[in-house]
Amino acid sequence: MKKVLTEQIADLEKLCDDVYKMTVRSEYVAQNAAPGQFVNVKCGGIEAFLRRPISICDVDRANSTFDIVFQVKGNGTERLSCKCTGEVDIMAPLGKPFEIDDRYKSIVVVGGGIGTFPLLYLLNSSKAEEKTALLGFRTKTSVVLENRFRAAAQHVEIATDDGTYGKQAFVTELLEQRILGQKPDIVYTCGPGIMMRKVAAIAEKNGIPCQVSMEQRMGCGIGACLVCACKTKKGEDDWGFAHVCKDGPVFWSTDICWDQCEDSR
Amino acid sequence: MKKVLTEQIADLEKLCDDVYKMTVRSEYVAQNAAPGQFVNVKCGGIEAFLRRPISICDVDRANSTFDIVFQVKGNGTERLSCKCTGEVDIMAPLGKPFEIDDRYKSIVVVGGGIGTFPLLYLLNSSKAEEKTALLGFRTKTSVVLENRFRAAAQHVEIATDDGTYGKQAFVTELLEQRILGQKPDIVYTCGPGIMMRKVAAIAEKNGIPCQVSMEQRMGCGIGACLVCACKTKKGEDDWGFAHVCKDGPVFWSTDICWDQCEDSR
Amino acid sequence: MSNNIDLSVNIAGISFKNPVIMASGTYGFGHEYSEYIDLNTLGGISVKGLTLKERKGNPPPRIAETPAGILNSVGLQNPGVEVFKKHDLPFLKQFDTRVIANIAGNTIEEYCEMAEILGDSEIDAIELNVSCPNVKAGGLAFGTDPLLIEEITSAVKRYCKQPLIVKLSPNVGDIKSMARAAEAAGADCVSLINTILGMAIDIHRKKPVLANNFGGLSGPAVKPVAVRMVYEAAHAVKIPVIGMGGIACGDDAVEFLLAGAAAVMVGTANFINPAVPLDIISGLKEYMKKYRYSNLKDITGKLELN
Amino acid sequence: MSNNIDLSVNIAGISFKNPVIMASGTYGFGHEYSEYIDLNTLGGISVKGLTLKERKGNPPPRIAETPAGILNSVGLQNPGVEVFKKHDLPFLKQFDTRVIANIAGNTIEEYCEMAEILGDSEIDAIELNVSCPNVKAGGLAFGTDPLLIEEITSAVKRYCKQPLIVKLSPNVGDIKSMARAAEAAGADCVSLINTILGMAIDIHRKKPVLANNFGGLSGPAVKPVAVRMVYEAAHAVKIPVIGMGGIACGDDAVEFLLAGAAAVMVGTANFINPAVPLDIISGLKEYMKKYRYSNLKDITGKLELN
Ligand SMILES: Cc1cc2nc3c(=O)[nH]c(=O)nc-3n(C[C@H](O)[C@H](O)[C@H](O)COP(=O)(O)OP(=O)(O)OC[C@H]3O[C@@H](n4cnc5c(N)ncnc54)[C@H](O)[C@@H]3O)c2cc1C
Ligand SMILES: Cc1cc2nc3c(=O)[nH]c(=O)nc-3n(C[C@H](O)[C@H](O)[C@H](O)COP(=O)(O)OP(=O)(O)OC[C@H]3O[C@@H](n4cnc5c(N)ncnc54)[C@H](O)[C@@H]3O)c2cc1C
Ligand SMILES: Cc1cc2nc3c(=O)[nH]c(=O)nc-3n(C[C@H](O)[C@H](O)[C@H](O)COP(=O)(O)O)c2cc1C
Ligand SMILES: Cc1cc2nc3c(=O)[nH]c(=O)nc-3n(C[C@H](O)[C@H](O)[C@H](O)COP(=O)(O)O)c2cc1C
Ligand code: FES
Ligand code: FES
Repeated sequence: MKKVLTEQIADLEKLCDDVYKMTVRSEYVAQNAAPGQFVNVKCGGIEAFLRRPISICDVDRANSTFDIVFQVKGNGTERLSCKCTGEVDIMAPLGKPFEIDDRYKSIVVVGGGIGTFPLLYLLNSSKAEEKTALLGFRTKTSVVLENRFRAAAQHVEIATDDGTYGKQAFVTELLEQRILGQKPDIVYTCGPGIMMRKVAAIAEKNGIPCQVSMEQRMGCGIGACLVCACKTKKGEDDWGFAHVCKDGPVFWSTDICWDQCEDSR
Repeated sequence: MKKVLTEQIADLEKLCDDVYKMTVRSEYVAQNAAPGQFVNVKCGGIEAFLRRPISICDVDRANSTFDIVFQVKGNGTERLSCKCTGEVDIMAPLGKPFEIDDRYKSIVVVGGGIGTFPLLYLLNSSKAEEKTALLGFRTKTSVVLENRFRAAAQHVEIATDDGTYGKQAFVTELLEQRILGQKPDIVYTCGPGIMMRKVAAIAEKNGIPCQVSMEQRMGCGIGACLVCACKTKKGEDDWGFAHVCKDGPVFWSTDICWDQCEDSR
Repeated sequence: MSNNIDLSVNIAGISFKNPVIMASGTYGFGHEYSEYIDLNTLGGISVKGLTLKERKGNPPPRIAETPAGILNSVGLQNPGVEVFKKHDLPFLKQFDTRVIANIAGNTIEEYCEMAEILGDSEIDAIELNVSCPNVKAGGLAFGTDPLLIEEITSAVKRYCKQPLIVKLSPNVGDIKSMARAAEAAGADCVSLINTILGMAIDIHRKKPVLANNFGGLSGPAVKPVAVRMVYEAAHAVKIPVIGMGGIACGDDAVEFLLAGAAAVMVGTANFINPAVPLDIISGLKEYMKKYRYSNLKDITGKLELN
Repeated sequence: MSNNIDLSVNIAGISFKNPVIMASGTYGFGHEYSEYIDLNTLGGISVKGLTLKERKGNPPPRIAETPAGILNSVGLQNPGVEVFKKHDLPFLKQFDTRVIANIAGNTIEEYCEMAEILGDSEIDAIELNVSCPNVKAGGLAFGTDPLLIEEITSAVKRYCKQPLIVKLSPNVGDIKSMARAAEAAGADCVSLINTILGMAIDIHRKKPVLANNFGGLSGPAVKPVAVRMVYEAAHAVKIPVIGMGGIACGDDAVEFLLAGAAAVMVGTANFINPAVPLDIISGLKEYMKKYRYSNLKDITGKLELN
């Protein structure tokens, strides 16, 4: 029987401005999680009433801990950013992970903003021969955990919107350039909807399979309440609403009907 | 202009079981409070939505601190009992204090349970020649701060419901005995409604003026919302609803219409 | 003595092992929560609202958080009553718990057809969700007019092989007349409250948070309104009442029972804590132990007014 | 440019310096809060509900805390309209803020008489509280029947020298028809929502917490319901709408303005923070600055549906 977990906070680190990394001690999650899955965190009280979904950023099996990296947006993440000790009440690991397979010898991950971090776990778990990370950030100060990405992938390229660090470019442009050089076996992406849509289009145009990690407002986080709908293709001309928490958050890009999935969170 | 105060918690001490003493640093309250007044504390979040009224138990002018003693009842006091450091958001001092006057050379305070503690401040502030404290508690373990009462009054008598400490008696019996010996100039009382009603009756029968400290559920705490009604006499045969937060919490016992004030909180 | 606590309750001829039933739309068809809690411990499960044909539901976002509550606008996404009967009901019937089919339609005929389809199934009761727009009456919800409630209830009752629960909408001026209409037309039970119509606005996008613009409010925020309506309904009719709206602990459940509910339903609270039904059951037991009650009859409707 | 933020608003011919008005019954007659905040900073104050003669109000407890809200049952304790006029109005008129007289009666005649008494006073507007029981109609609240709203509004309007605001009750099935009835009968403005009828039970005493058994729900809990009703009312009538229900910060106020409110009222939030009106005003300004709005017209009713 699955359980709601009450786990110890091992560490809380402010990475920049409004982005925090929390390390949580959890044998269960460390043993059972897979890249792309998320935890549903109770941030506290009736003020942040619902749990908040946050992707797993990395797992340290040896030490039985996992990391989440989150950005302070509203009440919930605000409260979470104040918990430097004590316990967190989580449901985890949840959702469908990225597909990792020996077939994929060369992989590219494309991350944007806060969406870059779950890709670290993927890079660390993949046994691909060639791993490339293309990461887009707003500005220099928001580029964090770069070293961990460099340790996890052979090639790391960083773009910032304002050119204060790395290339001044959209991360999608990095992807286009990369593909010109060499076609990876798969592209994984996580970030703003508009970015992922573009990534998916580039991958599809080049015949590269692509997995995307979708976001949607959630209720239960496990597939029972049906609120976290994501429009997906169903057969030839039909469509339906899949659910990000259970059928996702990771989907094949070709399954997504992008018209309603872009940025409606 | 009065202000909502954000003050530092200097200390939190568990006195027994479910009773806590909090010391708060506040120049403003230390300078401006009088015995019988209360603070209206924000206990936190939307869970304990309204402020909670807690009487001032004592003031240390020299150190600019004041004490409150509270019992954990529900959500609000529960949260308060976890705040051992940091700040509290209070409105204080509020309400009408006890009348302290040179006329009253000999005073008796009658306290019951959690209601005993505000009487400490009164004893410490009164310049009466003879001060007596009659204190009723449930059982031995709930008898706390006895030393401070002994330092504040010449005579301290304690009764417990189960006789495990002091006399096995109701505190009202202590009062009756005391009055047999010597009639004080005034009786002040704070505690359960049923006890105060009895105290008032005894005092009135003996022609002794008596002040009572009433409780009622509050909204604003300052007299604007009119929710904290207390039925009081108004002229000969008329009555009206006074308000505990502004017209009280201290009333002359003869002003109270006890039929509706007993224990309707 | 204090061990002899009997939580069972009989409603319209169906016995529930305890009065804690999962509210429709919050528990799917039980699959997901069965991984977190033993469904055999539950009094019952009211399944996700069913329609005659599959419904895709509303576009996302379908949920907005509000103070101590949520707004939802799922829009009855479901595979249709036939698929439910074939694929989901058998799963649920593995468990020793009551299964209530919550049904919704746009026309009275649709409701009747669903009741008929479910007639030979193993469901224990039908719950009529009358908060749906009545397409024939120009989109007015069935549940906001006593005459429509009477019409739909008596029509469905004729097709109904199982006990019929009518689930009332709180978006009305006078809940008593709605409960009475259901009773008069032959309902075996009424359940309430469904969600209260609300709206949350994203002030930066200057648009409602929900793609559907409006949604239904549930969770602790609605509890005082729900308790009041359950009290009113329970005192307006003789048939049993199932109460819900914001229940998140045993004490909350006791409030509804005292107000007159024979059983309670629990929805939103499951999202935050999948173990909440067990907490509610044990909270209920503790309360009964404390006051030496042995039976729910000692609680239901025992509220005394001041 | 961003300094040119104009928060003033004209409603029914009265100009308010800003759209933040204190809600009736939560601010007394201004005395108490004047010790905490400069009343000159407020858009206006709607005073404690007045009746023709003094009313003692309901016995205590008159308040119960609920999740993110409160229930109250003050029962219109007030000194009567004449005493208000003589003793309390002069105090309020020292300040540069609008004073709205909230009036309540048991009969239409009472309402009319009060309007007449206030006619030669310095109040800026009359707010008709129609949530009171209509003794002639057997205790049914005036505010739950459009015909009664029309009748009372047009009757009072005849006696009214000041602009007439009709304050609508949320305890209805269709708020639009209530707003339309008020407009049709000559109301200059509608305000909403008043409190939602609720109940909280003390499970240990087995009695309602409130001595009056039932009370009105207010505070953040009701906000989504209030926003929805304000949207509906604002889109049903052409007269201005004043929105309220759970407003506790500038962003909350913006929600109501976007939904169609010309101004807002703030009640329960004052109890927790007497400075909340100032916070709301500055929050509003910040929002306008961020989006370079100079006037409330840039916000009011600018919600686009999805
Ligand atoms: C599968 C998944 C993985 C995620 N991983 C991360 C991550 O690793 N790091 C991170 O910083 N953020 C992540 N997010 C987004 C994160 O959940 C939201 O930023 C967060 O819920 C905002 O909560 P809040 O209380 O701070 O904001 P508020 O705006 O106050 O939240 C109000 C409500 O809206 C919901 N909500 C608001 N924004 C989002 C959003 N973008 N997605 C889903 N729900 C939202 C909240 O959960 C809450 O119910 C993820 C979202 C999903 C769905
Ligand atoms: C003038 C005054 C002085 C007080 N002084 C003290 C004191 O010195 N020490 C102490 O322990 N307690 C004191 N009380 C009682 C204290 O206010 C309540 O015990 C406390 O509010 C309970 O809050 P809760 O959240 O723990 O309980 P809950 O039951 O969860 O509270 C729910 C609501 O009811 C109100 N409420 C519950 N019980 C009371 C009560 N007895 N009086 C007023 N409101 C109540 C709460 O304020 C809250 O709004 C005083 C009350 C008043 C009116
Ligand atoms: C996400 C969600 C979906 C719901 N779907 C249905 C439904 O399909 N049929 C129905 O009758 N009620 C539905 N409801 C209403 C609940 O069954 C219940 O009446 C309401 O949520 C109040 O209870 P709660 O506060 O415990 O959640 C739904 C509620 C939620 C939150
Ligand atoms: C204690 C209290 C007393 C109230 N008295 C009145 C009243 O006399 N007349 C009236 O029209 N509304 C009265 N109201 C309703 C408020 O004016 C307002 O409509 C309601 O509280 C919703 O706003 P809020 O959530 O900001 O409090 C009262 C509300 C409270 C909390
Ligand atoms: S959040 Fe409930 S189904 Fe996804
Ligand atoms: S609490 Fe508002 S008047 Fe006393």
